[in-house]
Amino acid sequence: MTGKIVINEDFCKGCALCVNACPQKLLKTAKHVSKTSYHPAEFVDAEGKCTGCGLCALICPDVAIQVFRDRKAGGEKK
Amino acid sequence: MTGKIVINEDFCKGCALCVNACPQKLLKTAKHVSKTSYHPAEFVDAEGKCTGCGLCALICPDVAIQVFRDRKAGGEKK
Amino acid sequence: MTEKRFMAGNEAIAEAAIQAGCRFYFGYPITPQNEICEYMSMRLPEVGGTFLQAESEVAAIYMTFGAAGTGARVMTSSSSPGISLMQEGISYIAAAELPCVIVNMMRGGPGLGGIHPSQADYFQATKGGGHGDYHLLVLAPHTAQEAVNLTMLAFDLADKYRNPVMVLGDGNMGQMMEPVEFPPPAKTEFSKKEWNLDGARNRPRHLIKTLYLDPPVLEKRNLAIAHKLGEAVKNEVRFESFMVDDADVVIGAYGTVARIAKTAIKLLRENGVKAGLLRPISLYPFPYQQFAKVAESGKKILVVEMSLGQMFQDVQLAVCGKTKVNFYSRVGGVVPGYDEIVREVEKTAKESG
Amino acid sequence: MTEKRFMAGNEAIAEAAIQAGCRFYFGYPITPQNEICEYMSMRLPEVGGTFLQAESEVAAIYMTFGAAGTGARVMTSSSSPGISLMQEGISYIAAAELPCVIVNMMRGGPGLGGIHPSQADYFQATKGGGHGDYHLLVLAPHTAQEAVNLTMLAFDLADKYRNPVMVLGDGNMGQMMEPVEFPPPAKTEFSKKEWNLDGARNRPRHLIKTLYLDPPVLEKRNLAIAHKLGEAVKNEVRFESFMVDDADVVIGAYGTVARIAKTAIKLLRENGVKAGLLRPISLYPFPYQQFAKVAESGKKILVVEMSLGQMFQDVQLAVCGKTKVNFYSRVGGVVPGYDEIVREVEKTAKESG
Amino acid sequence: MEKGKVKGIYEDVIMAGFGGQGLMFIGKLLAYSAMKEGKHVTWIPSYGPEMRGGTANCTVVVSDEEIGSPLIPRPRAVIVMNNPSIEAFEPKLQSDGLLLANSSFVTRSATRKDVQATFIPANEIASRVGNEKAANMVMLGAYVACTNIVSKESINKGLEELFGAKREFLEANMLAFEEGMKFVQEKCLKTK
Amino acid sequence: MEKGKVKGIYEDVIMAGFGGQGLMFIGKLLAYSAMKEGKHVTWIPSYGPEMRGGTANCTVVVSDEEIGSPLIPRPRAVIVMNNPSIEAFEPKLQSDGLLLANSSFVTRSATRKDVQATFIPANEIASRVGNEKAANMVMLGAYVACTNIVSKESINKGLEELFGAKREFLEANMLAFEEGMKFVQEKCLKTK
Amino acid sequence: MEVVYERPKSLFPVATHYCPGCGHGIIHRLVAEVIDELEIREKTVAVAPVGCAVLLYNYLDVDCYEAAHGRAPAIATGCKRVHPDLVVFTYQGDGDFAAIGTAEAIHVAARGEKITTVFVNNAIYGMTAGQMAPTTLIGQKSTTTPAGRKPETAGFPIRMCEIVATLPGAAYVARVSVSSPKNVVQAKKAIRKAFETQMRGLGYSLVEVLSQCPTNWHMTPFESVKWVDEKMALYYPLGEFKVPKEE
Amino acid sequence: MEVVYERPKSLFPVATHYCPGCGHGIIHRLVAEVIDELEIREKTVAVAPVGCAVLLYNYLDVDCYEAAHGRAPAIATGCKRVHPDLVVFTYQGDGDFAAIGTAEAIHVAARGEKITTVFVNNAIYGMTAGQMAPTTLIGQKSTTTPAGRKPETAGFPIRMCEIVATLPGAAYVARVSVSSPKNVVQAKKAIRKAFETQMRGLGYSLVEVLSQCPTNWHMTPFESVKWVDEKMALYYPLGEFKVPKEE
Ligand SMILES: Cc1ncc(C[n+]2csc(CCOP(=O)(O)OP(=O)(O)O)c2C)c(N)n1
Ligand SMILES: Cc1ncc(C[n+]2csc(CCOP(=O)(O)OP(=O)(O)O)c2C)c(N)n1
Ligand code: SF4
Ligand code: SF4
Ligand code: SF4
Ligand code: SF4
Ligand code: SF4
Ligand code: SF4
Ligand SMILES: [Mg+2]
Ligand SMILES: [Mg+2]
Repeated sequence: MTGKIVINEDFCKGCALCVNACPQKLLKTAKHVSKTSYHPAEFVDAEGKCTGCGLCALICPDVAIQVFRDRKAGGEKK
Repeated sequence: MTGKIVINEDFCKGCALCVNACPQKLLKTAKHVSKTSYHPAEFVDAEGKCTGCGLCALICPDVAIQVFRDRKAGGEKK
Repeated sequence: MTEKRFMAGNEAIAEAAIQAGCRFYFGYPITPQNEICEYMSMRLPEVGGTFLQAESEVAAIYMTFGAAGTGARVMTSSSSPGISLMQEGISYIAAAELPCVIVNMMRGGPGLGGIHPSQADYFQATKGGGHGDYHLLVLAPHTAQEAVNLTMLAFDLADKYRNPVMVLGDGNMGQMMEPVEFPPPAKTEFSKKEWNLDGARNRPRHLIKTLYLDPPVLEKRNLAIAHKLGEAVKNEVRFESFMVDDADVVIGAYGTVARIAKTAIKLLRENGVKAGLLRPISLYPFPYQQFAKVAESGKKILVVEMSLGQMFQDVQLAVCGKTKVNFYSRVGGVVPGYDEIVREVEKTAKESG
Repeated sequence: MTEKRFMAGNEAIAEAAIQAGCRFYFGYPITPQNEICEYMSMRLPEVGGTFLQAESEVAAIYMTFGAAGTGARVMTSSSSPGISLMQEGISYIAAAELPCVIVNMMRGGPGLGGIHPSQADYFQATKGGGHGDYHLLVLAPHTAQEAVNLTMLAFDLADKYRNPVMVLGDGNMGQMMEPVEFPPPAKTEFSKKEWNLDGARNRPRHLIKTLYLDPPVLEKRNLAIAHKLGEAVKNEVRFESFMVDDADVVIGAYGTVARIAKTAIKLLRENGVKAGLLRPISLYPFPYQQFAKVAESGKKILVVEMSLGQMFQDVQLAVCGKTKVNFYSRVGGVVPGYDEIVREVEKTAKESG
Repeated sequence: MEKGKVKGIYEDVIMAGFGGQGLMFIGKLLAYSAMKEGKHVTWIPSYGPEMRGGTANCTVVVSDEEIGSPLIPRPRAVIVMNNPSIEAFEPKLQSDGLLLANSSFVTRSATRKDVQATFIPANEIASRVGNEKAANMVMLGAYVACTNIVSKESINKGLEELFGAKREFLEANMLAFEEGMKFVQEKCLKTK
Repeated sequence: MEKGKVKGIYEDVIMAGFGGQGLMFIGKLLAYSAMKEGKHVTWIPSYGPEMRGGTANCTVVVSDEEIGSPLIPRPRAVIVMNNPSIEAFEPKLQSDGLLLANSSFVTRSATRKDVQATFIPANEIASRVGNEKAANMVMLGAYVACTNIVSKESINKGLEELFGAKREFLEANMLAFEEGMKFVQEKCLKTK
Repeated sequence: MEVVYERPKSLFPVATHYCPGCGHGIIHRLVAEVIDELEIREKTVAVAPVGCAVLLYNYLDVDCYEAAHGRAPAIATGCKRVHPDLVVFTYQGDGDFAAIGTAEAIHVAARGEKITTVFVNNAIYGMTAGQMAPTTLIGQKSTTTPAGRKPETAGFPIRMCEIVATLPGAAYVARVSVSSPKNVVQAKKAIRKAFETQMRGLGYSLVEVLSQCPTNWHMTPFESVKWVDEKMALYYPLGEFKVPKEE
Repeated sequence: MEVVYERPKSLFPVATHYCPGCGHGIIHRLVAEVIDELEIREKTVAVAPVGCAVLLYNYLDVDCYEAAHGRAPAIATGCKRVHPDLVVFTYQGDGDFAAIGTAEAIHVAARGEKITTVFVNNAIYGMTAGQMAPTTLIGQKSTTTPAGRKPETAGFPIRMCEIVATLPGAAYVARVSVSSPKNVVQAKKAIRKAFETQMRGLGYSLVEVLSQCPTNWHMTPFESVKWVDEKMALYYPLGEFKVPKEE
């Protein structure tokens, strides 16, 4: 496992742009409705495929995604 | 003599642009003052050098110049 | 009579314009009157007319100027900030004596303000927000049906007086849906005027201008316009007198507030308070005499307005100290409820005259 | 006292602004106030200030908005059509509560009108030609020296009330040369305000806005501004009472007309007619009480104005039927002569009260 | 207006909920249908800039007389389809007023004792008859059943005229409407 | 203002002519010089858009009291330097008023009998003393000689201050001014 | 002898209010000649600007509007939309077209409005007596750039043809001058093409004319035409920027 | 693990009012990141538009003006002239910048005003719910072009970068989009360059951002980003139109 993300449900509006952006297909739209009454994005990475590439965060219009990466595995913080 | 011009002193403001434009140097600024209190342009063509080329009329901002030309000598009315 | 249609005020005004023969509309979107634009963009092509979304309200009012100069029936519409941008153009149109109709669906101001109903552009509309001595004729409907009728009237008055006419509503008026009927379609061909521009074919050329560098000449022009407006002041005062005759307290209100006042009056009368309503329909010319009459008869007056006291001044001018005039207002997009009006009328009724 | 300088009204206003610490000017040329622009373009660089010729009056008023938002002393100027174009911006500046000075050297209107003196923008200036409930403070000088003093005062009032202040003159006032003196230079550093924008260094960020989508919140803002203006109404009424005490007829006039009236009064008194002048210096707030007092004392009033009856309405509001108010006007750039005023006062004096 | 103070036919109602719940539509439908019955009607929305997720509402007045105020500070009835709406409008109801809440979204019960509250699982009911999106029609059915302000037939016709041809869609909506009527006819007393 | 009606020092004058004849300048110079003597002054131009060939005028008032009207419907004196100006302003002169006309341009004589008319060949005089362009100063000299409203010295100083250094230019102008004074001192009666 | 040049019929036989040598007079004449040649006097509508040419209608014998400063294109649009068969043109100065009226100028072109603009660029505000125009050259003195226009404070002169030519709605865009008989001939050709472009319904047409303002440039007329050639035409190159494809 | 991406400091930790998928949110974030990276939060002044982004100041923790519709460049000019050391930028929609504010947009560039504009082109009037913008594509439906935009009546879409790039006062002009992570990276680079251009005193800088408005385009967010790439970017080519010379 080299990366992971945390989605802030208070900000997420369920636009699913991250879902389409993740090269690893680790994101999907949740069944449940958030407090703000959207179906938020959900990070499901059972196999630890997340690279911490940050593409999901790059496209997220609501700055709802925090990205983590293993120091050794990834490059510099850019 | 192939051409001549008539200057309308009521319109002429003595700007002298025609004076500079005439290739035959047939125009000059008059000594006298017109009704509208300008020194108008004066057409002096003792030797009949005017070709009726119309350059003076072309540049005249006050449409003060009428141009005549001998039919045989000049081209078509353009 | 035609069938009743269920329409929002904005749509009703737009359709009324078309029924009145308006075939040209120039405007720029702004809440809460976008539906006028949108309706026109849909409807005008159907009747062979032209809808054009201008690049700004400034452009819109001058496109209106241009079309009006041909003698065509033309309208523009906006809401408060957009109407402010039109002030120069409105002054020009009035000066050039061109007929056109301008709709202002007022929203809360000043500045960007808000998008909810307001009546705080009354001074601008009636006294002249632009420069110089001119006046718009100003009509203020209080129901969708009246919006239809007054919009159609506006075109006729504009032609009659060669003066821009403003239909003054507010966000409420624009958004509210009600049944409306359209009177049988007016004629859509308008006789050529003696002044309109359409190419100087077989006639001396026409000229539409407002510059008169010689003060005495400009003075004459000013006085001619004033004279014409004087005629309108004589002929075009419109108002509704609602239960005024036996009233002890007469509410002065127009537009949205007036119809809320009507509910208040019903409630007040059930409570035994004799209230009535004097509702200016034309804000310019203003029904000064009617208010004066109310004042002379010793009734008390309560002006209720969605502004900090604009029509109030005209009522004071009319009343001229002959009776007490109270004032109640809500502003910034807050619409006074009939319960508030009931309370204020009761207060006024109790005050020693 | 400093030495007398011989200056045109326009130049005097420009220099007064600089003396008052104004270092930023944004404007667009228009007759008859071009000399303000031109003077500023020459003088401001000398004092380390900025002159910028805007692409339009609309841009000029918003550049003024921008500079005012920093807390700097800033001015713009124009004449009637240009001021109409500024109406949206003026409403915004008032709504944002930004201090600035706006000069209107009125010319004949409506439309392009003429370039000669007029007072037909009185309603626009005092009632609010823009949208929403706001008011400018309006000062109307009648000599070049007073133009200096009131321009300097305008900057102080703008800061005190965080409200735009208009100096309202006319073509005459701008073109006429007279001796003027400048009071000792005011301070040119102004303490940082709690609201100005200059980068959020070591403080929470500041925000200048006018949008309040929630009506109750906008209502509160409206009332706060109204309250502030109420203070100005209490404190800032300015007027000159000229030979009023023993007068039988009191002329109501401001600006250019008022000084002509002074000559008329001298002549009238030589003819045995006791005339006086009540001259509003602040047009907003208007000296209602002073006119009311004149009316109560039984004197007749004659309003003389270069408009078709604008300040006249305010005088009527003040007088409230307590005395007869006559009206005389010349418009379109025609300035009433003192001989005309003499004649009108004599007429008024003879009328049975 | 206050109950009892007005003679003749008169009803007013505020309908409130999330943007997408179709409250604007049932308000218009109610007003339109009543208009077709020859009544005076007004429909007025709350309006705002295009911002998602907010709570929207509209007010409908139906009367046999000319309508004064289209805005109702103290309504006779409210239809609420989410929690913010019940918070906002329950307190405004007149005494003895009608509170119709969609219990599929409204998770609390009424706090006032002086109103006639009915909780209707409108989404469940609508799902049951085939289209969850028709929950609004369930609520309208309930309202019409309680007030009788307009006939079922008028609503039916109104639906057709406003919607045009989509037959199956209309049916689902009418079904939902009828289920709403039934629900209250079983549960609550008619107010008129 | 009407002669005789005002106590103390008071004069007003309208100066009119073609755009380039320097009338605006002598008006300013007069007012400026009087100001330097401690008097109240106003100078007001007719103004218009930049159009050539028109007739321009200005009005100067000098007084020892605060000045009311800077505009004078019936002036005590007029200086006219072309035909349109005499047409325009002769009729406005007060009875007994001063009409100073530049006869180099004004080709008709006075029509009114109740005014004090003096015709001055200002351009010829100015040419004679070296600068035809100083014809305006000749007229000013004539006016000052007739009214005594300001001293020659003040005009001299005023010229210097308004013009700056150009010595020879100043001299020509002062010379013209003096010639103008002389001309009237010989020809006309002083009015004061 | 035969008359080979005389006053065009569409020009009233009156003297203008322009200063001696002013370019406006030449440009008026060219417009009138084109109107005469195209025989459209009875279907032409002119929109006069606010600027020295505000009195255009005193000279041109066609139906005329007097616009507000900068708004001629909007007025022309209103007129043309009512009467698509008319030939509508605006006549505008640089303050009018390139300062206060920038938005209207750009958008009339963006819309491809079938009107023509004769844009008289004299690098100065003539009517208000010599303030900086948006087209005033760097270093040029004006009453509001008394030390010469400095780009740091007053910005750079604006080239309208180059801007308008980027817009698909513009069909014909050209810059000419009236500084010499040769240039006058070119100018007339361009104005004629512009009108023809409109009459063929191809879109918006613009002719920018570099024009002398001897008065506010403080030059003799002859100096001023030289200045047009030697200074203005350097920054504002003459030529056609966009021409309609021939059918 | 280490945080490699988190909310920029200059962005208040609050949810926005934008619709799901709206490009404004991304662009706000990029501006905030650039402000953080350049460490200019305490000397930045933002001028918010009238449009969906009117509430920009609810999200960006810097000194802010709320402008009138279209007038942000004038306000920014007024501010920058008082405080040349500040970093002043306007954030404007297509209605704001390319319709009502055209004159201010052109002239702020012509003056070479040292400010930056982030111009959000979503080909629609978002805030007023979907009317035609000056940048609406031919054929695109909007509430005021219900049958799709027709150039004969509604004119052609306007390309602001191309226009502004013709002006000497403009130092940096680029068009980017936020339709994909890759484009977002480009967009941020451009915004950063634009701010740097201003800070280096080189002149006016403009970044046009093609941005999705799923709501008024009546698309899902994913459809909308595809539409940006497939339709908008054809008419509005991405790229740098003008870059300052390197010292
Ligand atoms: C709204 C408005 N602002 C300003 C003016 C004043 N004004 C009249 S003409 C003009 C500019 C003239 O310059 P230009 O357009 O270049 O025409 P030119 O006189 O040079 O031919 C200005 C600023 C006005 N009449 N209206
Ligand atoms: C003077 C004025 N005219 C019109 C409006 C109404 N209005 C608000 S935002 C807007 C356009 C918004 O479109 P855009 O600038 O493209 O921004 P977006 O919402 O698409 O981001 C309009 C027309 C206004 N507030 N003020
Ligand atoms: S960081 Fe990259 S791999 Fe991980 S969830 Fe986001 S897009 Fe997918
Ligand atoms: S992109 Fe952001 S807002 Fe959209 S679904 Fe993903 S986390 Fe939520
Ligand atoms: S027609 Fe030609 S030759 Fe004759 S005067 Fe004119 S310019 Fe000279
Ligand atoms: S060009 Fe015309 S106006 Fe000028 S001097 Fe010659 S004839 Fe006279
Ligand atoms: S000021 Fe300039 S543009 Fe105007 S008429 Fe005179 S020369 Fe021509
Ligand atoms: S309407 Fe469009 S631009 Fe506005 S917030 Fe929604 S998606 Fe964004
Ligand atoms: Mg010019
Ligand atoms: Mg947009």
